[in-house]
Amino acid sequence: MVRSATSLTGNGVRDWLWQRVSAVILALYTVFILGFIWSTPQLDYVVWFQFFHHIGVKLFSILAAFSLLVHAWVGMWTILTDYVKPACVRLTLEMLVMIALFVYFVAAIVIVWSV
Amino acid sequence: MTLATYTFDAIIIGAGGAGMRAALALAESGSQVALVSKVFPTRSHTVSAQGGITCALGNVHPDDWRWHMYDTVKGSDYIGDQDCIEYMCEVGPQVVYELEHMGLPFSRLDNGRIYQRPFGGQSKDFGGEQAARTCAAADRTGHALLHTLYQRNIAEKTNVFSEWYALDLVKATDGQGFAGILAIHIETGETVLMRARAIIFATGGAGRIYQSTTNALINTGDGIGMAIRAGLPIQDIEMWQFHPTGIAGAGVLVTEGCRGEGGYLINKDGERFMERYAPHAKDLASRDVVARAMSLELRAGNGYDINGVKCVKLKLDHLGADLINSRLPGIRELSITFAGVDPIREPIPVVPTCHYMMGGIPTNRLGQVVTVDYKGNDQVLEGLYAVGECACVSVHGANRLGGNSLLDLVVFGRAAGLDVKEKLHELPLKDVGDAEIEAALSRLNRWDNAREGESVSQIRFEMQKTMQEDFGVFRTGEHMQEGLDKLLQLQQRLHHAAFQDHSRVFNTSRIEALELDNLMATALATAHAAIYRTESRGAHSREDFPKRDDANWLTHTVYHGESHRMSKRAVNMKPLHMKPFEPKERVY
Amino acid sequence: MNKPRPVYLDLSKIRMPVMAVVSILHRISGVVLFLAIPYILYIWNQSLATASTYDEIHNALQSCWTRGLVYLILLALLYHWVAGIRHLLMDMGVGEEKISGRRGARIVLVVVVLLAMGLGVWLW
Amino acid sequence: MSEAMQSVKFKIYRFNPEVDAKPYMQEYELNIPANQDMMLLEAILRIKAMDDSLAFRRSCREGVCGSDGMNINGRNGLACVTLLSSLKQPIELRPLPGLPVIRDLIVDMTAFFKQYEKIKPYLINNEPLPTKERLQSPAERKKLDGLYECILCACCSTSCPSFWWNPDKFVGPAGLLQAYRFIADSRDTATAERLEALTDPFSVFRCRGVMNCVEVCPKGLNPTRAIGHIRSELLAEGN
Repeated sequence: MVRSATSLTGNGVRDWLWQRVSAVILALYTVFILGFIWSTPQLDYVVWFQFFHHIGVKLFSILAAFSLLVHAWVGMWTILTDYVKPACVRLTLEMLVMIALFVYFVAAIVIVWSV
Repeated sequence: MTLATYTFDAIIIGAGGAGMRAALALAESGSQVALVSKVFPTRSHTVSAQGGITCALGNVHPDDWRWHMYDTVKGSDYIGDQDCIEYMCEVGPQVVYELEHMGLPFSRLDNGRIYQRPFGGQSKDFGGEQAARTCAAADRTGHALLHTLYQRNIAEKTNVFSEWYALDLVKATDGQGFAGILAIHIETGETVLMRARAIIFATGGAGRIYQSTTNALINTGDGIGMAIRAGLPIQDIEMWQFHPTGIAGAGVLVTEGCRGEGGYLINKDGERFMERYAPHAKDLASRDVVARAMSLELRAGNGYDINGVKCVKLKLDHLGADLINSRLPGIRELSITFAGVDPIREPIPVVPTCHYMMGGIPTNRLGQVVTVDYKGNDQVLEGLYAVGECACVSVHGANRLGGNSLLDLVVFGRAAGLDVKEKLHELPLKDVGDAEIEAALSRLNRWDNAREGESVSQIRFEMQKTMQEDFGVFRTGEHMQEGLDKLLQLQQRLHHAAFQDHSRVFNTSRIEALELDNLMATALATAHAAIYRTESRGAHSREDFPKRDDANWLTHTVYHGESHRMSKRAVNMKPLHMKPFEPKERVY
Repeated sequence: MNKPRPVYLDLSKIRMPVMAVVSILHRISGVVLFLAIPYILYIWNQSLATASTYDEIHNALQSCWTRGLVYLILLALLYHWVAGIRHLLMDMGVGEEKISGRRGARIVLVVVVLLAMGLGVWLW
Repeated sequence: MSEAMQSVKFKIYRFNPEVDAKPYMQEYELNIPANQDMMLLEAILRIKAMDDSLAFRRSCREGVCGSDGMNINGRNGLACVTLLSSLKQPIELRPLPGLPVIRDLIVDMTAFFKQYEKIKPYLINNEPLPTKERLQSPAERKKLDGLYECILCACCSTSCPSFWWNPDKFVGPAGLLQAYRFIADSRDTATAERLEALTDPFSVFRCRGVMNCVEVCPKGLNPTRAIGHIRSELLAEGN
């Protein structure tokens, strides 16, 4: 058993599950958005705005933003623990990533809410 | 001379099946054991054993350990010690169940019991129908056994000195027995003194004295060499088993289990020639019988010629892909790799190949080393043991039956471990002085100081060639004498040989030089003993003495290294619980 | 003799099987996407804020540089997506053998190349 | 008698800590009969006969003991089962990647074996011992095929990027194959403890499915699949 304080849940199975579930959500969201763009012949501001104005899309977007937070954290944490060995440097980077992801998440909510 | 010194209850030299089984018996009792091995334990040659481990479990048909005993005595051509064979066959089932309990992944029968297959020389009811008595884990039994034993030793936290090379025994200052060993830590090149109350030799075989052998490159007879230098006798060392089925050219072993599963040998006319030589047992006759028959076929020009190598073929293609893949997957792999032949489709080219050393350091039933005085009386050396291939218990006599070597390893490895455990408190930790250490170091110093000289590999090559040509399946006095003369010259040259690289860290050349001393000692012992025994028995087949001669040679031969003197030692014909098996003509 | 032992790990000399290539690209594309998040958020925000900011973004996309950058981000997204699907399939036990593993990895590469070409056609 | 000869070119990683400040590649040329093929190990043994300072491990020479794992033309494998003719020249030989080099082609495998020992590679069964063997059906025994055959050569773990970066935390493919060998054994009663010990984010989950282990295993075993099985059992256990 290897202890780890900084992983998402501190448990490999749960981290793994979160990463998979968030991946599926993001994969679907990507298809959803790209599919909309690709299938809309006359895309302009009004169509775009109304698309995101829909409450379902809003909720889906927030869900995706949350998934991104989780997915990116697990991924970046893995990468940092792989390549950055000095603990203080790694912890600093981990903190920066965590702050950035949190800021991005808040920003995404603000964007979605303001539509 | 101050050497770093370690002290233990017991030292075991060699971490193959026998050494690790002994270590386990001791480690379980909480003793301080040092398991000294020149390779990481799972690299030991036991790993290459394929077919299985023989004992009368009776899983396939009703069976009796006495039948197994009968077969083994007969297989030994009657110079196996019957008390020891009796012990081995009787405790065999218990020891195999222990292995199963440890986790050895045996193949299984439909009722969930351990799978058993027929092997050569096995009979029901004292020479009746073919028996199926060899317990197998597919065709990787040795691998499964060795790894299981190593795993148990991890669980018991045995002190493993992995990649430490045992140099020599160190005599006790009072001249009574041995105080310990000198060992080289290969990784650093440093030499240390290891002291202990008991020392167990489990150093394995020496098949590398021959040019063509199924043996690993590490099988250099280190125990035999050490024993000879320590003044200990070597028994029945003329008895070298040639396994019928080594892959032609490569020397890689193909298990007898192939024939147990229904495979058979064919000559270039496609004839199943073993029917002529052993009408009853056919391809499952004893190994010496099959190897001789093959050699005669090759001599008669009935062999195949594959790139200049004369061979016969082992036919398995009629067995079907399913059986081969489930029971003989490792053989298929080896055959494709080393012969370029898939046995599902084509027969495998094979030749008799040096395989097993029946002789070795004489011991009693407990694994204790026995010396023989001038009157031929046994003397037990307290605190010194030998188990496995380096020992001559003797359960194999003049010819070992397939599946009996793995049994020998675990039965006597365990016996020695248990005996040491029992006697540990009465065995003294002996004193050792500078003179004894210096004596044991002299050989190493000679090598370390030699800067100019012939190369080790050249002398080794010539020794192997000599053994191959003059001490093979068929032997004659004249050729053997020539061979001995060549060996004696080679030994002289060896005294002046040198290696070029004198660095310390993981210097494998240095180790190879020390190994060659042991190979040469074993080869010389073999030559003297083979010339001495003027009869044909088991694996020792003399064209100038083609008959077995029970009047003169129903006996062990004993080689005394200091003078190359040969003597005889009586075969034990007194099993503890039953009437002895009297010598009969040996037919299969 | 306590000098540190060398470790041989020259990645330019160690041959990487196609599975390893697909895997490392998955990681690289992930990092690219992580780094691109602020930019994506920026575009997203601008495109939704007002009609004029939408037009700004739309016009910016006409420039070769911006379009190239967006193409790169979308490429990373496509790659991460396709290789990610392979991972999810492997989690279900598909493509875990030597042969099928190699095949799966090659399929990922081929699909991504095709998608990348399609994406290029669509963007230009 | 003049036999046609061919020369085979080698470049071999050399490092002797007593002499060399750092590792270097040494070139060798070996002459062998033109129509002859051999295993790579045989060729290296012949090179050693010319230059006895070259160090490497070897034992069984038939691919079952696992001694002579090395990096051959960039790929991990056993020298004793690699045909010379299958290799592009010059044949470049280097030690197994990612482990400290003791000398030449010999690496310090301590970290590798430590991970192996960590998974408790021995049968645990707390039930009373039967007088005979424990029963196991052929179907139950079959689950051990593809697992117990491992020879601990370390070709897999030392080709695994996750093991390169985390040799102290990630058990690695060889260790995990053995972990599953005991989880899958119907005779083992410690499955729950074994799984519990593997739930952390590193031991098993550092496997990224790169499959280099499967690519190089000289015994054709599949650690990736075994790791997948462990993960499934962990999920089923709800850890």
